[in-house]
Amino acid sequence: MIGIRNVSQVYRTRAGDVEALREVSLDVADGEFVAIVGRSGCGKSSLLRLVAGLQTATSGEITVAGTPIRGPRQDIGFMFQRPALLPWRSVIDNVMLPLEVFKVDRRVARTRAHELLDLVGLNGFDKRLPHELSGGMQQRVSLCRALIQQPRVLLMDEPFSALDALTRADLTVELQRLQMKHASTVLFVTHSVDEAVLLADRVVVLSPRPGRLRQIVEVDVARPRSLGHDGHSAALGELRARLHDLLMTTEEVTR
Amino acid sequence: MIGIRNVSQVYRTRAGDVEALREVSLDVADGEFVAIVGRSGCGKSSLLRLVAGLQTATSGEITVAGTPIRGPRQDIGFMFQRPALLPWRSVIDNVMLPLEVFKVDRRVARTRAHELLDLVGLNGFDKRLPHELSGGMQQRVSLCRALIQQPRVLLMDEPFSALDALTRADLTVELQRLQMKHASTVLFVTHSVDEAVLLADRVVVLSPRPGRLRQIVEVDVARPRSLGHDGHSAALGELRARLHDLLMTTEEVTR
Amino acid sequence: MSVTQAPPARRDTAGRDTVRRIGQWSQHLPPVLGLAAAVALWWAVTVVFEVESFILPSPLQVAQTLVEDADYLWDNTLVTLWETLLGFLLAIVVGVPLALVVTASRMLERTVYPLLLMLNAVPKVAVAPLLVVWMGFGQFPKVFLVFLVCFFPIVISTAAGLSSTQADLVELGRSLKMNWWQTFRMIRMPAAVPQLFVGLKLAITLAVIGAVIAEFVGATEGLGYVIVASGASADTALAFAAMILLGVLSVVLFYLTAAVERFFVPWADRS
Amino acid sequence: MSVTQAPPARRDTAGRDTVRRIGQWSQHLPPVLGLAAAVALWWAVTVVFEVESFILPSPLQVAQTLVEDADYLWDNTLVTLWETLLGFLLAIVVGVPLALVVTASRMLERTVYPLLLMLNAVPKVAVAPLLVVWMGFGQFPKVFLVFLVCFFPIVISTAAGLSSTQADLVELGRSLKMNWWQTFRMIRMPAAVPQLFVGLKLAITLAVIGAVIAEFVGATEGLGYVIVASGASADTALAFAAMILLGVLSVVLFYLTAAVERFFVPWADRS
Amino acid sequence: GGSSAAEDAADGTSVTYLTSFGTFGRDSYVYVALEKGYFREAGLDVTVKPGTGTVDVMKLIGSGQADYGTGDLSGVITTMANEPIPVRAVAAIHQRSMAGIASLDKAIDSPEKLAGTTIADSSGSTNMIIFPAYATAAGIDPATVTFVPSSPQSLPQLLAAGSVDAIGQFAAGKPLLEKAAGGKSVTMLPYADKLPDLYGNGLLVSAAKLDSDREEVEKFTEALVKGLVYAVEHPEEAAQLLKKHDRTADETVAAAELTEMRPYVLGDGGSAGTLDRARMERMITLLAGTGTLKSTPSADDLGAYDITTP
Ligand SMILES: Nc1ncnc2c1ncn2[C@@H]1O[C@H](COP(=O)(O)OP(=O)(O)OP(=O)(O)O)[C@@H](O)[C@H]1O
Ligand SMILES: Nc1ncnc2c1ncn2[C@@H]1O[C@H](COP(=O)(O)OP(=O)(O)OP(=O)(O)O)[C@@H](O)[C@H]1O
Ligand SMILES: [Mg+2]
Ligand SMILES: [Mg+2]
Repeated sequence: MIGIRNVSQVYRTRAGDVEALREVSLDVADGEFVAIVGRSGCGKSSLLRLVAGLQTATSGEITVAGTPIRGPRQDIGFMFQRPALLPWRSVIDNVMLPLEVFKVDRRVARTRAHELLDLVGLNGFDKRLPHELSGGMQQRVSLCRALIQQPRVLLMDEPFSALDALTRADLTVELQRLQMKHASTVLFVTHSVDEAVLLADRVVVLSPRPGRLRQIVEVDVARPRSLGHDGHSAALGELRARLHDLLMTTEEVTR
Repeated sequence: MIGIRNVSQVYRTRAGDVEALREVSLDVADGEFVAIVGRSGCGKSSLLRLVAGLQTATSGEITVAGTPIRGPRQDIGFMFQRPALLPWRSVIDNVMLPLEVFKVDRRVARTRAHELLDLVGLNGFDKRLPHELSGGMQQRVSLCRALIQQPRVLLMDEPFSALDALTRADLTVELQRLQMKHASTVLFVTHSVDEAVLLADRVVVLSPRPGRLRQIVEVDVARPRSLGHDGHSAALGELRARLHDLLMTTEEVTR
Repeated sequence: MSVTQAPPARRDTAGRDTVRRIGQWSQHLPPVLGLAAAVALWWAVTVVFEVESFILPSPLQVAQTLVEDADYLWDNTLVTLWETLLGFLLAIVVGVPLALVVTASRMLERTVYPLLLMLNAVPKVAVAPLLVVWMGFGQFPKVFLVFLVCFFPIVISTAAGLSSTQADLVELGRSLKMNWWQTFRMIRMPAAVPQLFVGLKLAITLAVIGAVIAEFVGATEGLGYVIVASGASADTALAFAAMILLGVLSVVLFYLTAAVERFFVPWADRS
Repeated sequence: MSVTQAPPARRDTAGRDTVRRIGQWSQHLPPVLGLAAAVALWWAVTVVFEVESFILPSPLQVAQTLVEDADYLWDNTLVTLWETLLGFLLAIVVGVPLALVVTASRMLERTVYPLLLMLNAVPKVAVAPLLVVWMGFGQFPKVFLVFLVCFFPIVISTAAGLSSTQADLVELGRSLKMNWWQTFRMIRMPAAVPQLFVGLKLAITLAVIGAVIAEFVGATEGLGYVIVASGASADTALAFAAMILLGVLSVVLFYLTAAVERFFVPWADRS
Repeated sequence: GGSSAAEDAADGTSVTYLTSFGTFGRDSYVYVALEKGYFREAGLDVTVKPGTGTVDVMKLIGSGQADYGTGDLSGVITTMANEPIPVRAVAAIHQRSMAGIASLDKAIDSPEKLAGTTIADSSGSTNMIIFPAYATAAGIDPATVTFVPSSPQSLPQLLAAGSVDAIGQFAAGKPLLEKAAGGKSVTMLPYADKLPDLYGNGLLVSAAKLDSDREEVEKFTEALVKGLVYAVEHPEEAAQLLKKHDRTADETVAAAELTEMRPYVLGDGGSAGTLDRARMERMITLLAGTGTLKSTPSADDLGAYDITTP
């Protein structure tokens, strides 16, 4: 579904160049859920932005569903690292924005938006403006906006970073359910190893800047998974420890 | 050091009232490190803003160092939930801002800023503008800005939420070291139970909105603590599990 | 601190809240006081320096004229008001789309801006007679001059607003592959509205002036006509009375525009 | 896609980048083409409608005048330029602090704004003769009129900029207990600079007009004087030449202001 | 402005003079007096500034920004009736008013043809003010004519473009009008035909100056009138002298204007400059008769009649 081939990204700024990504290659199958972990500043967001067609790689090529990416596409949904809500729109109108763009019937859109808001625990807040919400609530609105699109490819940049453990656990379950239902392909950036092993089919570990592919860890555990009970299962525990070690050691381990 | 007495906060908006905090009381001793955990939207940020004097409680009283809070004070440092960097200032100038306000000698300020930037792994990025940084890097700059003040009271709102495990572990250690060195009193909002038990003397658990004091958990483990080896110590493990259960169950448990 | 009260809004309104609470009546005190002070100063100047009335008539003389010629002045004020509003609306209708065109591409900006600037640089007083030659003595050349005077601030402000949309929001639009019109309607325009209103507030004050300048030439009514007509016979008090009405008109229209702004963009007051 | 290249800036510059890459020379093509088109249209109008030259001289006649009277026109342009710049600087020096005062408290705003508006509403053409009566025939009344014409846009824009600072940043200032001056210097002012420049760009175009209007009365040099004087000999071509120079002056000053803006606020182009 | 205190042997007393309107040929005599050295001989150092109409000139002199100037005497009377300004007339530049109605191609060559026409004129101009008196004298109903105020600069265009039937003009403006109208012939209907008592422009001086330094006023008046007479006698030379000061001036038009002006300046018996009290009184009565004056000023408040003795 997603093909990333020898992608490098160099940012030129007044204060000098920054090499964000170096020769990254990755193939993601249709309906696969891939988590990306790596140190802060290693180029995870850059990689997602490249796949979304928001910027062009310095070198290398990216294809989605067989066609090279030349710009944004409507079958790719992107949840940004920052909420990016429109300050003049109420919560519900923010969530409905993509469907408005795609010209979906307003009633259908409203029903779906309400369902999603209920899902993330924001019922009752639909008429509020973004600045009246807490940080975590804003992030959840942004999540709803990404989910309402039901895109073939969903790119998520640290979607749960501002959420508490319980909300996070709930949403992890819901996200798995939705992904299985719509069979979307997901690229998911996270700093939480727990989240990665719970959600992903494969976890991609990037090395510190410049981001290179360090290792890909397969998560061969049956779904749906949850932190609750089987969260402490041996298989998951082992994977968690392995990823943890990978992230906590700085030396290079190439696959 | 900090006295919070029967504090309630109600926000009035066009779409109706929101009760964010209800009758919260808490005493924090001088040099104590208190972590606050609770569900998203339960009023953690509101509580910090009240202590910082950025807004006035609907009812109740807050004192810091014996005097009631009437507005912001320079001996209270606040690290916001969002980075809030000045877009026209370079990284180093953003970090030096508080010392510029306090009229500290520029050379001293610069040296301290460089030390802190090294500490958080941002050496080499001092001349860049905020928009040229990744989300986690921006958060670290904001952290440096809060730390450079060396205030008596440090209020931190999810300071590590955008950071990877390794950076987070490093900073946890550094923050402990700095807090012990300067003997500052810290109120620390976090969603990570690990962080809470590693850093705090006491962990305050707030109930879901309206935020009420649900339980205070004492962390009686010798410092410095770290996730590395003793991180899996029995005492910490037990506390973690207890906090986890507290957060994952919704029913009320009053202390 | 025992009653339930609204928290300060997230915006810095600390000093303002205090004022608000004192009560509605006190809202109107400062402008009234300011006005009174200005009039007092004016009076003092005419008395202390014994300024002759052909240079600066005293407030009393002007007030007298305002009362005596009330009907006449009121009729002429309405004429000017009407021209101002028509021209202003025309400027909005033309200026906002033009701003859009200008921000759509750098190329267009480079082509259109210099021409607009040249056009704008021609002193409107010099244009007024030409407009009469081309369009006759009716209302139309007046409305057109108002339009000429105030479309430029609208274009500049709106263009500035449209091209300074927050980067996140523009990117959101791009990621949804919004077409140009959707980006404009859902993101750029709402984001530019506060800036648009800065332009509108400036434009409305210019519009009043434009109407008056237009009435200097080829008019038989309107405040501008009153000013020239009275100037020709050195009726300085009448001229001043007309100018004061002009000022009042300007103030009223400015605050009306500000009120419309508050109605349309309540959110702009916060984030 | 094999060479290292800069990524697009975070701002939406998609369409603009393309243009930039084509090369430096093509930057100047659109305005030149636009100008050529305008001149061609003008020519066509004079030829097709057989417009008599006292109503609209042909571009050729005007070009001839521009060449023949180059020295004379240049000297007068310099006079106007000088008055414009002085008045403009005066307006900045007075307007920016005034904007500060106005935004410092709602009370002050309520007191000062209506007065400013009244002052601004007086048509400047009507003021010009009065200024000569009060201040004589020198350069000062001209500079003062320029000041009067352009301080208001500066105040309004700067005030708008100062009072729309992003909420986070204002709060940062409050949490550091910055005093009023620090908040202004470190937060409000830098944040308002882009808006200030919107005001300055508008003001500079008005300033040129103000200088010309001032030169209509009691002047013996300057482009405004040339325009009036050419009326005495029905030399419409000369009047048009002066107006074209006026336009060029306006365009040049506008783009200079824009260049200063880019120099001072490179960051405004991004976030 | 200058003052008699600033006495300087080498340069003379500095004074400021305002033309009636701009630097037209009809105002060029001041440059003649300047260039021919008449002012220097009188011990005066004169700075010339272009004026912007009678009322502005009066205000500038009244406020002390200028010492001398020229303005239309009908305008002076009307203005003084509304608003006393400390200004006095000391000489008449035009012995008969040059005001009149201009039309293209003999369209209006007699007063009868005025009925039902639309006339553009600069607002508050003499032509518009005196029209009722003229109409009465010519035996037509003033109410049948519509006046549209316009700016002075646009009048030729309005006429040439056919926007109006006629425009208010001074007789001296005919050459300029013909040039502006692309060579079409222009017909003037001068008010002086029916209203022989009306003066045209007069030399104005501040009342204070007249009181404090009468001698200087006499010298200035004499020098200016000398220049005036020389200018209408030698129009081409005068036009060249004007050109020296205003390079935009059109010498042909300026010379033609002076030629047109000649009979109005010299009057019947070579009495250039003289201002007669009795005529002034008749003028006041005439204007008061139109019913447009707020009060009736006395001739003594308007001028000094012994500066220019015939
Ligand atoms: N300015 C405001 N206006 C109206 N309501 C507000 C405002 N700020 C916060 N709230 C409301 O108050 C409640 C608590 O918000 P707060 O930001 O304190 O939560 P929080 O515990 O920090 O949450 P999070 O973990 O998501 O950051 C929320 O329900 C929010 O909607
Ligand atoms: N617009 C830009 N201009 C210049 N440099 C940039 C830009 N965007 C990102 N960078 C640089 O590229 C590197 C990677 O940034 P990126 O945002 O992809 O990191 P990340 O992996 O998402 O980090 P985080 O976990 O902190 O969000 C960083 O060093 C950053 O400084
Ligand atoms: Mg990132
Ligand atoms: Mg919060």
